[in-house]
Amino acid sequence: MDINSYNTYKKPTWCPGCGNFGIWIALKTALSQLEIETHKVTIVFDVGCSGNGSSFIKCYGFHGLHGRSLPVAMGIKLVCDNTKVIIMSGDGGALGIGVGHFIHACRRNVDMTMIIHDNQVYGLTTGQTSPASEKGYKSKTTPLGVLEESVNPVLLALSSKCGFVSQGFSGQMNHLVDLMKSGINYKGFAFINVFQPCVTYNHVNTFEYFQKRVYKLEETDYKTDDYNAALIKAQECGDKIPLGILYSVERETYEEGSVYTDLSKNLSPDNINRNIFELLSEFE
Amino acid sequence: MDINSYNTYKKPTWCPGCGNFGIWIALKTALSQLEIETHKVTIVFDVGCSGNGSSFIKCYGFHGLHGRSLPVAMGIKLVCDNTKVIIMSGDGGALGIGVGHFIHACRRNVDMTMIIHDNQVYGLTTGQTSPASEKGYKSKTTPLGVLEESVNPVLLALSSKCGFVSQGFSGQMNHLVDLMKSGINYKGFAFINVFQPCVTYNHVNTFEYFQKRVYKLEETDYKTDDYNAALIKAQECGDKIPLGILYSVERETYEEGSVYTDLSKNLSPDNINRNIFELLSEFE
Amino acid sequence: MYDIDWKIAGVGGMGAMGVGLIFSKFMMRTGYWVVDYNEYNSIIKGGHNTFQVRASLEVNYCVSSKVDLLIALDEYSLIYSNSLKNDSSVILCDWELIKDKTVVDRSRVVDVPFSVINKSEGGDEIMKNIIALGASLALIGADIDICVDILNEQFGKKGDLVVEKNIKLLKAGYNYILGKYRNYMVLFTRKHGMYKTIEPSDKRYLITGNEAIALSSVEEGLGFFAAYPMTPASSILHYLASISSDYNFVVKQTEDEIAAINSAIGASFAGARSMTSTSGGGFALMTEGLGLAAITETPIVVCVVSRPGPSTGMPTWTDQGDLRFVMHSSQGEFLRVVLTPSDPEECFRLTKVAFYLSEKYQIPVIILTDKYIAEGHWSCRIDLNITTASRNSLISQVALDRIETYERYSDTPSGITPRSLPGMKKGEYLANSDEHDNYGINSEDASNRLVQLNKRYTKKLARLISELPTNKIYGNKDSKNAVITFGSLKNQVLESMKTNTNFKYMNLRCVCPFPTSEVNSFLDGIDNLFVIENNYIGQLAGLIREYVGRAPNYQLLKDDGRPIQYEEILDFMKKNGY
Amino acid sequence: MYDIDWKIAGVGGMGAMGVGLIFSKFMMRTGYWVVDYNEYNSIIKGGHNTFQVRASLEVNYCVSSKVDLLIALDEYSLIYSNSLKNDSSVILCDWELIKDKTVVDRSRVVDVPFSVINKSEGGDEIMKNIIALGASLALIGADIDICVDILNEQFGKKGDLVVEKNIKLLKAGYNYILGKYRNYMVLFTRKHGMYKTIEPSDKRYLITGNEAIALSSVEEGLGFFAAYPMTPASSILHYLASISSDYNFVVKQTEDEIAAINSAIGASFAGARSMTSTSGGGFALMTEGLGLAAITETPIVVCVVSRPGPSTGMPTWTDQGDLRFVMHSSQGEFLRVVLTPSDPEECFRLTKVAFYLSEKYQIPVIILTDKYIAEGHWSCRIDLNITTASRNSLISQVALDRIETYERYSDTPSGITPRSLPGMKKGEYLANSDEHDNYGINSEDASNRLVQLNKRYTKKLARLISELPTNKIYGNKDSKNAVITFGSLKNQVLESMKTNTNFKYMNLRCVCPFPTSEVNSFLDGIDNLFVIENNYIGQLAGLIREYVGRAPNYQLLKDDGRPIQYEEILDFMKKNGY
Ligand SMILES: Cc1ncc(C[n+]2csc(CCOP(=O)(O)OP(=O)(O)O)c2C)c(N)n1
Ligand SMILES: Cc1ncc(C[n+]2csc(CCOP(=O)(O)OP(=O)(O)O)c2C)c(N)n1
Ligand code: SF4
Ligand code: SF4
Ligand SMILES: [Mg+2]
Ligand SMILES: [Mg+2]
Repeated sequence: MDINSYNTYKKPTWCPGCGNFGIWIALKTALSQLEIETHKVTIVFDVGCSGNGSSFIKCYGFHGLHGRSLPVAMGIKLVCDNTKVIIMSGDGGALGIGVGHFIHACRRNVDMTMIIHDNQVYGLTTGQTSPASEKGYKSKTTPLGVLEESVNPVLLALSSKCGFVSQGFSGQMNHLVDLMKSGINYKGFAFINVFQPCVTYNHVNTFEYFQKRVYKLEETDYKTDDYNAALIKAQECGDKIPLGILYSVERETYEEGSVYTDLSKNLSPDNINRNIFELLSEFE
Repeated sequence: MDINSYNTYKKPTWCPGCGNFGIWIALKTALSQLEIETHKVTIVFDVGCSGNGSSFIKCYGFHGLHGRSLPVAMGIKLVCDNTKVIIMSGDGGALGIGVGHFIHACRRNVDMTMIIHDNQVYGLTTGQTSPASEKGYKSKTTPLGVLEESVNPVLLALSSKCGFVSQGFSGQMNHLVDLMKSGINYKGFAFINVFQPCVTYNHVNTFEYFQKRVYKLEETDYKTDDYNAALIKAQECGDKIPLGILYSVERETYEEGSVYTDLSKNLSPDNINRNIFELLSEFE
Repeated sequence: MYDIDWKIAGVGGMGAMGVGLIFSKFMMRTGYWVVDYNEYNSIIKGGHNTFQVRASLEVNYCVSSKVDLLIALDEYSLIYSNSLKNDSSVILCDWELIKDKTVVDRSRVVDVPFSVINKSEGGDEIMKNIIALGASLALIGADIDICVDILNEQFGKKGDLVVEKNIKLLKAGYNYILGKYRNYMVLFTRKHGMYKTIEPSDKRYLITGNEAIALSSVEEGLGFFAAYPMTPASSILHYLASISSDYNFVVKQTEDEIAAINSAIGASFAGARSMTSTSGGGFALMTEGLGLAAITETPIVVCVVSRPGPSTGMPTWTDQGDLRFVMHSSQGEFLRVVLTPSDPEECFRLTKVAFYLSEKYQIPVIILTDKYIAEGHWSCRIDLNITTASRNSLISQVALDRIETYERYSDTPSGITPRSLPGMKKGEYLANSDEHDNYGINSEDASNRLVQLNKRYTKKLARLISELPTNKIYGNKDSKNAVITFGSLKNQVLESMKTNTNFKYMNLRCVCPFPTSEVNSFLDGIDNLFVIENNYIGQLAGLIREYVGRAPNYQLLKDDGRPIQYEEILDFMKKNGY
Repeated sequence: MYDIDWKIAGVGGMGAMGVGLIFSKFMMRTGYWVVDYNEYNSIIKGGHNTFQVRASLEVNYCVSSKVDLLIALDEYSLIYSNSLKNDSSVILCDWELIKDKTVVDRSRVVDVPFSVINKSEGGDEIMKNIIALGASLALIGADIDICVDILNEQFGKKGDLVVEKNIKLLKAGYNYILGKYRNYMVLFTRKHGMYKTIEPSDKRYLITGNEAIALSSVEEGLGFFAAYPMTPASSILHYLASISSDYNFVVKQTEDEIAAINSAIGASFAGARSMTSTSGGGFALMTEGLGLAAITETPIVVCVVSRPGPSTGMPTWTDQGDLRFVMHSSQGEFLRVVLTPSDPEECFRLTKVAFYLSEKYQIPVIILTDKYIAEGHWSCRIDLNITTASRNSLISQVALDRIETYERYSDTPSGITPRSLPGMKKGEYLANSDEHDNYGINSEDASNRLVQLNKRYTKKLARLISELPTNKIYGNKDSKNAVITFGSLKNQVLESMKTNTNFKYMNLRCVCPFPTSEVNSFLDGIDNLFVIENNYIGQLAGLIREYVGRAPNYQLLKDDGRPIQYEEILDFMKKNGY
């Protein structure tokens, strides 16, 4: 499939050099390599610079409320088997206002793929501190430096029992494409944290910053099925930053667990007007 | 101090045998042993059976919204040095609707003590599944068993960088009193997860259930300052359940980090009407 | 015409509610019209519960403030003895348990030694209520066979032993009266009228407003339901969860109300008929989602079951204080419908209307009820298969194949643009919370904005208005006195109209869009407008002033958590000379 | 009287906004009344920005739809050439960059080769805007010394090099005109009027509505501020964060708006004056907290800066669509105040009122503004030290020591009960979201409920009403035509009244509780009511119908994200014959 078939009439409006371009191209590439046609994928976007991407990708798109992309995605997936569901969110939306949904999505394990555009800053609202900003990070809202420890997204996902936890970098396109493909193919809730430098507002976590620090787990003898090892590996986020799959195991999905209801039977025009006669007998 | 000095005119309305009685007595005992007078402690309650306790403890009490006890507590503590702040919440309030605030409170490290009444069920709303309910737990809302993995509160706290993570049981009063005292004395955000059997709705996680499984970390050679060991210990929640302090280290509190503002200077009647003349010069 | 007002009261956990419902059912099965009302506290055990039933041969609408028979399971319950209706009314209690024997007139008391009987019959502590039920049935002269049937059904799942024990206790209570108080029974029935079993002329069901909404949604093809528990809305969630696997739809208890409405919107976007339910506090968290549904033009049905606020307020009580809140919540301006059914039967009907309108116009529809009708039972007829229509406003694959490019938000004469569903070829589009163009793509252009506003609001409204449920006029249509209410108050007004017919009456079952022209012509030429509401500031009166330009001459308001009683309405009218 | 309408436009990132503000400041410093208005998109770079300034010797209120001088930083910006005011108006641009030379009349163009100059002077790509500024100053005949001062202040923090570079470019632009276009300058000033520096008669400041609210809150003793970023409210947060350490109060960017309002309520409970700010979407998440503040009687000030909805809507644009939303949000019924300042000066004053009323009556007070006044600058006088009062409705330790038991929620004649703060001996109480008794302890009792409702609502309201800000009447007080608006629309109406004085005019700065008697007497005996609103359905008109029983004869509504312009008001009045 031509990756341009995923384009809309609208050209991206991100700042020149923004890390979102890399994610955008990687996602289109992954979809095209997986031969998922535009009508076979639903992408739920958060509000943010990441979410502005909703206007640049042709698919069934849903650009919802800030922090609420996961619940929308779950609603879609639980009734519609017929589509791949991908969530694209900023770090603010996913780990700040929406972190509750993230915790519950991890333990719920609905078959969807979540990609965080982790620029460690609030981009669209012009550069405030985000929960992923490093301790001490200075911004308009924390002029003397943020006092909180930063959220560690991969550690949080692991402790919430996510079965597929991984990390990518928008500066490493091919690797990111592979990661997305693995995530999309994973049966269950797959989480990909993508470092996405914000060239306009984040002058700490730049392309160079990551280029210097990242390394690929695939190039080490790291095993991806050892939970405790993953918990330890996930803590590496200083001088060395691991890219790749930190943890991947098979877990029963939510849908598999609820086989007693065929989740996708309710979309046809015919099933209106169920017969509830039997139900009424209880109330006689 | 007499523990009855913490009583109000209202007698507890919990079901006979409820685990909340134990927590109630333990807290009053801990406060009295620490000689914290009724006007020197502010307790913020969630809504739930746990929160109904707000009517039974004399202190500065705040019985707020379901799931929002932590933000209220933070607001109080950041402006008022003059009071100990304790949060009492159900597992539903703390780990369900309010889990986002919990994550952020852990990494924020304001000097407060949070006690979860963990009955693994929604008590006050008559027995629905909670995020802490074990996978497969059957209730009115999950008649065929809940499909999600349960939240592991201590693991979650650890991964969110909480500096004091511990676990108690309302059936072990003395131990719980000690834990509460340690938590209240800890400088920073102290978290105590308390197993609190709900005798009316939770017929799985009963007093006997816990009595059979719990053991005390103090009675083993467990060290409380090893983060990775704590991550592993926190996963013990099956046949053996550790009680006591899983992790305790010194961390700079939020208040210590923000010494540049004296957080409690704004409560006096005198400081109204600051002079903003200098600020205006920027706008000339 | 025979009727009876029956009440049972006791400490929470004594089972007043349980046997109350059995009594309701018994009366309905034996041919009576039944309505019941319960009160309980926001704690699990302890506190005080009451369950009151009115049963009669003519249609009835609500319970009375007076009772013929009071069952006091404990001493505290004797406070209700001041509500005995007349000198044939009696109190049934265990006189031994009453410490202060001066609080009631001993001659009113039918003493049934619950504890002694219970012990001698080997009952459990919590089974005294069944003895009381049996005794009360004997007292009114009823036959208990049908009640035995009900016990069989009710406790069948718990095993034969439980069933037998209950039946034994029921009979023990019954026989105790026949043995010891036959004269009392004779007296009671002579004064009160003779109970007899009637063959009902039609099929009736005893259901609550919440059950009616749930049942109706299932019939309407509900595909996805998500909610977070909240009194007094929770029983919708419980009921739907209990049948979802048999009827093949998704029920999800979400982590909060935000997730509930957002996931329901997601499921609706994917094509499922979706609903959520909550009370005011949960609705507060849903307000942002409401606007999301509106701007993306995704259908959604939201049930709001009111309880007294502000804030946590009085969780287990009733009021009508959320009217303006549900009408105006969420930033910006958009079309929504607010339906206000008055009883379970109307809950059933209007839920269908909600799904129909919501899907056809691709808008949020709110069903606003209150604790009073949500948890009280009414015996009522349920018309099956009055389903409004099949799916609406969807585009077919065939149609998509035929067009060049699909424009999900293109302007149409009706304002409604058929929507595609994920998986349909050539149907891709963006559902966008930002203002958008025909494709759903962000647009900040002024003229596009006006086109979209006009499409979403003005055009749809023009067509919608003719499909809204209309409001019946009751009473003396020529009267110069007009009473208006909304929602559940209809019950008490209609009950009061059995006595007072000095007015004409309209109950609004749709308050938004406001039925301006209907109300206008209803009020045309009247002398006096009476507005009655179960809230503190009179929100409906404000709406009438706003839309019809008419201020009430008389207002009856009450917001102490209890429904306004029909006797209060009679007094109110009388006090004002009508 | 000299005045000028100046506009700069360019792609986002070209710095149109930056130099626009410098121009505004320059004009104010040189003695003019200034107001500016900007437009930008909800993306970070790219998109299109405009910044328009109106400066004049007499007081002015808003920008015009016409300009005297348009600076087009790029070709797209030439679309604004259709808004040139008259034949003395000019376009300043780099003619080389314009591909399609036919779009504008060449004779209107003052060609300044930004790129060439920039290169030759060693400027950075983003500094063309400064050249344009210099050129425009030359064109209007201004002296640039004061502008050099401003650059010094503005860029001082960035180091001497940056300052010097900017000054050099400013001068280059300036000198280019003096060299090449002196005749044009002469022409422009001859036709347009001669610019001259004036010694202002009073001290003026150039501030936005958001800045005014922030400054005022600091003066009022703000102790705690929590917010979550949201356009167009964010600059309140930014500004307060930048000064919090110097002025010793807490500013917290919370994880969401729910935490923002709840933590502010907590801080207020502990005794700090507390505020939060947001836009409609964030306010949706705060609605539940509003009721919490109300039932616990904890003071709180909430700023809502409106932008067009529904949902995410148009984040960087303006409207007045949230009026009913902020008035009715949160379950149940409670007293709240909604203030609607019209400009930065009034933002400053009413923020003081907000803190005063909120603390005195222990109620939530909302300040409702919109993007238009929140982010636009007005030159205005700021009266310092008009502070309303010291702390209010607190109980002292001395008083506590004197009483037996403290009853936080006891009924008082005023409805206001003094509150204690954590740490005070004998002041313990429970702030309870459940309905409660005098001590704050849960109560479901009917009569207690009515006492508390009466205390919290009716009694407080009776006293509050006399302390609400009153509304001035402008224009011809004997006119039979009355115009009513609220909030920011005052600017355009007053501007239009410079031309049309055929009516009398009232702008509401407090919409809730609605000033019924004031509006009533204002409308008494009029023939025509005109209601003008920046929204789609006319919410203020609805309020007037509801509270005063008067429907508008004419309505002007607009909700495309742009403020209604004063010329539109003139047209509207004229069209209707006034
Ligand atoms: C309820 C609500 N609060 C606030 C906002 C304003 N807002 C829009 S995007 C955003 C955060 C953006 O940060 P992030 O999620 O990291 O995305 P990025 O722009 O960095 O990609 C905020 C706070 C909103 N849209 N809705
Ligand atoms: C916004 C909101 N949603 C729902 C509720 C209803 N509610 C009250 S308590 C509660 C949960 C109780 O469970 P938990 O927090 O575990 O406390 P417990 O009763 O078990 O102590 C819920 C859902 C509410 N008060 N507010
Ligand atoms: S602000 Fe940052 S994240 Fe947003 S588009 Fe620009 S570079 Fe990218
Ligand atoms: S329902 Fe459970 S948690 Fe609540 S009071 Fe009863 S036993 Fe305790
Ligand atoms: Mg970000
Ligand atoms: Mg619980």
